[in-house]
Amino acid sequence: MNREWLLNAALLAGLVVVPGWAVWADEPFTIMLATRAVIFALAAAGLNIALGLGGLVSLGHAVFFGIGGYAMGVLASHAQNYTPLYDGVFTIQGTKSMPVIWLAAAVTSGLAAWLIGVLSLRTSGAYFIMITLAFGQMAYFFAISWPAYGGEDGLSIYVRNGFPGLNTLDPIQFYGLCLAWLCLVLWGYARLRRSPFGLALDSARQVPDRVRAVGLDPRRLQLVALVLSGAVTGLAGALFADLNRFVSPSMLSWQMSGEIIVFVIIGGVARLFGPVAGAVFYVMMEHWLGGISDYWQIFLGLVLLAVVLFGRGGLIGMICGKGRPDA
Amino acid sequence: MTLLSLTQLTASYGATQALFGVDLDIAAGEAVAMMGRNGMGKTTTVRCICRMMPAQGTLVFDGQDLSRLPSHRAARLGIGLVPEGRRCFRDLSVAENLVAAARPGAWHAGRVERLFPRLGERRRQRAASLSGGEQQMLAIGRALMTNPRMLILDEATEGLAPTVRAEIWAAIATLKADGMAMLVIDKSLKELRGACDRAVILERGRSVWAGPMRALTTQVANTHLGL
Amino acid sequence: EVRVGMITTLSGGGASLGIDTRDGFLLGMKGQDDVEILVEDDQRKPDVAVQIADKMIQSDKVDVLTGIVWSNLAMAVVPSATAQGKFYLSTNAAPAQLAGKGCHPNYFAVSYQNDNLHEAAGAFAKSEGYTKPFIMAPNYPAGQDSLNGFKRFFDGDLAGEVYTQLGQTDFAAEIAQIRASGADSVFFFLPGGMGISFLKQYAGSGVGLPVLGPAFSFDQAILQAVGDAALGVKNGSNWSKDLEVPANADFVSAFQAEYGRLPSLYAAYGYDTAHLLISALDKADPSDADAFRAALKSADFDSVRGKFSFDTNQHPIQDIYIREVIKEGDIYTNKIVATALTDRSSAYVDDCSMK
Amino acid sequence: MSPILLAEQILNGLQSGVMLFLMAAGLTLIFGVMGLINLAHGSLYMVGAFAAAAVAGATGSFLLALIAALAAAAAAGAMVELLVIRRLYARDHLDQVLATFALILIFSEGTRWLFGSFPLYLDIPPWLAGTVMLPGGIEYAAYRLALIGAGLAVAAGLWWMNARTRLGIQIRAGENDREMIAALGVDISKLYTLVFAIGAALAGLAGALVGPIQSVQIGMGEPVLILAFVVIVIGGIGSVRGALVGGLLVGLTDTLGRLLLPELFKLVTDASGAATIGSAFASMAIYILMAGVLIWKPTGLFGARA
Amino acid sequence: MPDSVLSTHELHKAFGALRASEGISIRLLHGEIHAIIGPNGAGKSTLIAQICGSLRPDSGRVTFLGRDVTALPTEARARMGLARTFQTSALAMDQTVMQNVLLGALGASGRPWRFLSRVARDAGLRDTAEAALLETGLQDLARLRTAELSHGQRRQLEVAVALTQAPRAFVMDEPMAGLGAEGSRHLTGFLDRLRTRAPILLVEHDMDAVFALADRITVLVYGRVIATGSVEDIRADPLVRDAYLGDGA
Ligand SMILES: Nc1ncnc2c1ncn2[C@@H]1O[C@H](COP(=O)(O)OP(=O)(O)OP(=O)(O)O)[C@@H](O)[C@H]1O
Ligand SMILES: Nc1ncnc2c1ncn2[C@@H]1O[C@H](COP(=O)(O)OP(=O)(O)OP(=O)(O)O)[C@@H](O)[C@H]1O
Ligand SMILES: [Mg+2]
Ligand SMILES: [Mg+2]
Repeated sequence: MNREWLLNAALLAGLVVVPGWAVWADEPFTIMLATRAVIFALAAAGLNIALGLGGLVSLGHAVFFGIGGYAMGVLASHAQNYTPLYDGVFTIQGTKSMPVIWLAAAVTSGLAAWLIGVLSLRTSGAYFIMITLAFGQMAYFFAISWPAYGGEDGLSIYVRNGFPGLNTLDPIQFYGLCLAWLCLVLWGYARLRRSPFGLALDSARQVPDRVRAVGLDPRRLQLVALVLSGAVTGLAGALFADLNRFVSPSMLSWQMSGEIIVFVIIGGVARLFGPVAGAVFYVMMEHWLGGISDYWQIFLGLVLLAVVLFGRGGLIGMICGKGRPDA
Repeated sequence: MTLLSLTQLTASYGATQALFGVDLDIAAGEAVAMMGRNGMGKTTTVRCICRMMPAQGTLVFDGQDLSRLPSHRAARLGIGLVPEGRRCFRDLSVAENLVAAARPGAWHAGRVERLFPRLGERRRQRAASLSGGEQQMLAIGRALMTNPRMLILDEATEGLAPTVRAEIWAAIATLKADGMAMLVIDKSLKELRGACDRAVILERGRSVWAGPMRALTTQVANTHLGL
Repeated sequence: EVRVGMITTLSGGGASLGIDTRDGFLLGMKGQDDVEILVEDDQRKPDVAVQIADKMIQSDKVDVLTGIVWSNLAMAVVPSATAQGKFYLSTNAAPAQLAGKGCHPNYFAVSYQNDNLHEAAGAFAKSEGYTKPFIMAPNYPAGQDSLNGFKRFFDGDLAGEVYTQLGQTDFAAEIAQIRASGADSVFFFLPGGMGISFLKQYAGSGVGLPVLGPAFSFDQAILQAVGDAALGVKNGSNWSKDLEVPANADFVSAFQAEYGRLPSLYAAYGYDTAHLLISALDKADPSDADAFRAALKSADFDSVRGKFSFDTNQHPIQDIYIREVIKEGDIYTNKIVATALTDRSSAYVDDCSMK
Repeated sequence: MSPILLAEQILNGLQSGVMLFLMAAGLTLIFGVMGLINLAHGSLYMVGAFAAAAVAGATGSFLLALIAALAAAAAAGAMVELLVIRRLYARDHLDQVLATFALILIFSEGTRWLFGSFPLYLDIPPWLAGTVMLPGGIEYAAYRLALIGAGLAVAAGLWWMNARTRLGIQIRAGENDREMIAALGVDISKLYTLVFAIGAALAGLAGALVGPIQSVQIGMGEPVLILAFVVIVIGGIGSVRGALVGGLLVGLTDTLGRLLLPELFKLVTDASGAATIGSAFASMAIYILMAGVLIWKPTGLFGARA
Repeated sequence: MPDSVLSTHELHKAFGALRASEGISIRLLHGEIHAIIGPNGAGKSTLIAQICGSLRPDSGRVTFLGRDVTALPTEARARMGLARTFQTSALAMDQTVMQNVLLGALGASGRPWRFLSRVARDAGLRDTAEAALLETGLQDLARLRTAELSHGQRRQLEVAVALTQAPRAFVMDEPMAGLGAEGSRHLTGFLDRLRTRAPILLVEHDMDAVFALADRITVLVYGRVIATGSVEDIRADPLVRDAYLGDGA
């Protein structure tokens, strides 16, 4: 328990120190990689709410990631082209303001999560995995063939969106925003886990019959968890789109969903810093192994395999031992 | 001849030690009762015998060292288990539950159904939808299908109607008369007295008393079992 | 010293295209010791491509980027790279958006404009006197562009127009539609494995109408996997290994000597891109952007395609041929049978603000 | 639209359904029996196709190629079970998902390393080439008819094994309570290796059978994997009958959707637009079907449990 | 009619050809322990499932606190004050004993939608939970993981969770099963006191406990009620002796 706390602190310190060093050494790419890792960690932390606390193995979280991305892309492209987003009874303009975009991303992806949840939570186990995958695929194929926002070619936003008082084009400032979000969400996760809702949700995962018998509706608990989870992942999607200044249907693909799950699992399911450890590790591996040979993915596969075989409960479990860390 | 012999058996669940030294001997054809309050390590002992968890100490069945064998090899030596909580194969029918365990010998599905006619009536039903008592019968029948030399019954009458319970005690008596060795865990001292030759009492993971059934006086029962 | 960053697909299912691009380019750059070339794998993921581009621009300080195979990756990288003042030379992908409204002074397509090969097929279908072609492509922007490209030069009736799913592997349903449609010919654009699957299934279906397609599905690397099913099929291409141009003969033999296989389209584009780059570097340094741009624009190099020049939108003006798949000994390959379009530029040149 | 076209498309739908079943059969076996979400199933499918292509290329015999595919995939499957999966039974399902995800990377890039990046050649054997004339004037590819036959044979064999043999019953028992079946004297590890090998062999067979009419290339397994998952989930996990029905449903929906949806949209918009919108919906059709089935029956058509 | 807390009217439920409930009408009165006994497979758990809402009857009604609850879901009935224990323990094995009881208290409080406060710091919930543990004698095990409990201890925990729910009626499916002699005796005494708080519908095979506790007994055989009455009536009933009790009792 103590060891995990230390590890978490070390990870967090790393996320502050390394980019700081990169600024000093003028290594903008390192900051970029760190930003990528932090955003993935945020997306995975979102998933961890559903997966770790709620036991909901969603293989469709790319939907929320992508919706967040498109919320940014659509709003910013309309602002960029000076065309209104909606011009009917009232008018909605595009925007290049990050806070507004974040709100839009979280709300739309939360709504999507609600809709998908209402339909999917009738199922459980492997069926839930697959029905979320199905919704993911629907969104993906829709985005590919829907021409309005570029279809499979995606949507380029040439300049990063703005945040009052900051120069978001400066890599370290944008990184700071992303890190702040990650910290906020992790704090929320830590609180959530020990909250009344967290307890009820954890019980809904383990013994839904019992939860019903004490007067709570496990499905509603899980639905709320999924909505929170989707909103956080959607927010990560908006940040990711801003990082690349580009959004495309590949953000909605099942491979993306798979990667988000992988981050959580290699880090450690239901561990507070599991998503962080997983995303940082994955991004580092991708970066380092990428140079080894054309067949570098073999090594990536072997590394992942080693983590599963030798570490119970992911990297954090490997270092800190087994067990659900609460109580 | 000793069939099963445990000496100074110890075992743990992760960091928590559950057994601190259990001694137990069962001779061929003998029925031994294992008693003790809740949580004293009866089931844990059974799990060790069946190699469902690792244990230290000597663990010998029919002259063979069990402690290195995987679970299925131990079972094949002739240990039949009726586990605590029944653990029938939920998605299999009654008949399939029996077939899954079958090994050649005197016991076959027909004979089990004669022992428990109710199982015959429910032959095609999914085990998950059987009543508790029916599941218990199935668990006993399933263990018999392996044609064991020693039967372990862990709370085999739990949740049974008095009539059925009587049937099961009768069945246990029949099996014993046939020469089957048995380790019986049950909360009914009265029935155990009738069915078993000897008794062992566990307390906090240790065997604290062992002896012939008739030596189990009210006083012993009082101290160790809280009767 | 000049730095060139190549972003291309080197792992996963699309790797063969990227590998050929890289090999062709590196062959062309051979002996250029003052040019440092960085090659990275984009995994065919747009976000990875963007990040590699950012890295090459910010950390490695490259002057020129090149190598992207796929349109969607190009759309992710090119606008921001050129906006940051870097030059991008396209070895393959050249989507409509970047040829028209989105054209940029620092962006040069060396290969073609995406629609070109489809336009050639349309023109050829018309000149062959087909009256009812059945046309088919996957349902995504490049697919929609391809059918539009075909229709641009084929203005007659169509027997059918079908969009398949991207990544579809079974075409029995489309083949049955072709059979029932009363078509007299078939045009398809099905990139990668889709094309292989279609051709094999089409050959086994007994439909037997003449087939037209863009060169991608009949490229050197793919043909061997299609086998007899491809024999006789006509395809539109701006390059062929039998093109009688001295530079081309040199290229084909040098490539074979270096890598032990026949070059593909992508290798040819890579090779041409290298020579364009060398020709421009001979005249100017990329740090002098205007001079370098002018040098690139003059296209003063020996293209393996023969005549080659840039239109105002900096996409090629070139001849586009029709090739037929033949068997040379054990090897399936193409030979040129007709010239479909002469001095073809691109449909979007007027939308481009550069004049 | 002529009745012949419709009839032919229904036949095509059935055929593609049977083909999907072939891919899904091994997956549902492993998934249902061992509770293992084997993402690497698509890789085993690819292994089968590559083995077949290599052997067919070397010997020219399609039958040898099929045998090689079965053997290679079964061996790969058994090896995977022994080296990796076996250590993960006691773990969370998610660990297994991650492990099989890692295996995809290893298999895909390993195959690329062995065979190169270019697609391989595998053709229909001469004795199954060409078309046959069916009653009603439908001209149909002989090889596709053979595929239907092969798929149905596999279905029958699997059903028999699962429901009628002791092996099948013990496997299903192990699925409910692994520890208990071992305590009853069944060597469940050996059984699982066997099941995994059988499942893998089925995947390999599917790959080899499909190879001649599709592209034998790296990554060929992944789209198929998703479809196969859709199929077994619609049918109900672990149910061979479900996989067959699910396969047919998906095959028909997909084929007829591709034909009919664009026609439908032609009623409201121009031909070109209808083709795009129609096909956009067609590509979502099977997922809509799947979501619909699961909302209606949360454990699939023939599934008993989650 | 004396006002009953919980009653069923002509419940019917069939599983295919098997009729598990055939016109069952029973009543649970204030302050009483009403035992349901019957052979295995008689339909006792099925009846409980219908009362608690996890199984829908084919026909018939369930009334709780004067209200027809037949159409209400389980959780709504629980919120009205119907507390149950399960025949096979339904406990969150990964949680501590304390957390399991806290869940009961949380359910009863009806305020699960609190996301940022610490559940363990909620004094109200804690008090309820600790009281329940104390009453069932589990107070020393509060910090153990539930998976580490023995079978018997888990049975006690089942009861403890039900206690937290501020119940208006208890429905218990074989709470004695798995308890040792000592444990059974303890629980018998406890249930005896509990009846003053809320009436108990008790399904049990432990006849010693049933005869010691029950005010009334209903005997179920093959889905039908064959007898209802006081302990003496039932003991003496030849039909019951034949179908259930045998000669031992
Ligand atoms: N999975 C487990 N993990 C940790 N501790 C356990 C586990 N199972 C049992 N224990 C502990 O081991 C001790 C012995 O348990 P065991 O189940 O053997 O008792 P028992 O004598 O069979 O009791 P009962 O009569 O209640 O079934 C108990 O104190 C229990 O808390
Ligand atoms: N879902 C179901 N499908 C089919 N039959 C069922 C189902 N649930 C229960 N049954 C059958 O209904 C009968 C009544 O079962 P129930 O569990 O109510 O018995 P019970 O009286 O509680 O028995 P016990 O005392 O053994 O627990 C049994 O024969 C059982 O097999
Ligand atoms: Mg026990
Ligand atoms: Mg019951």
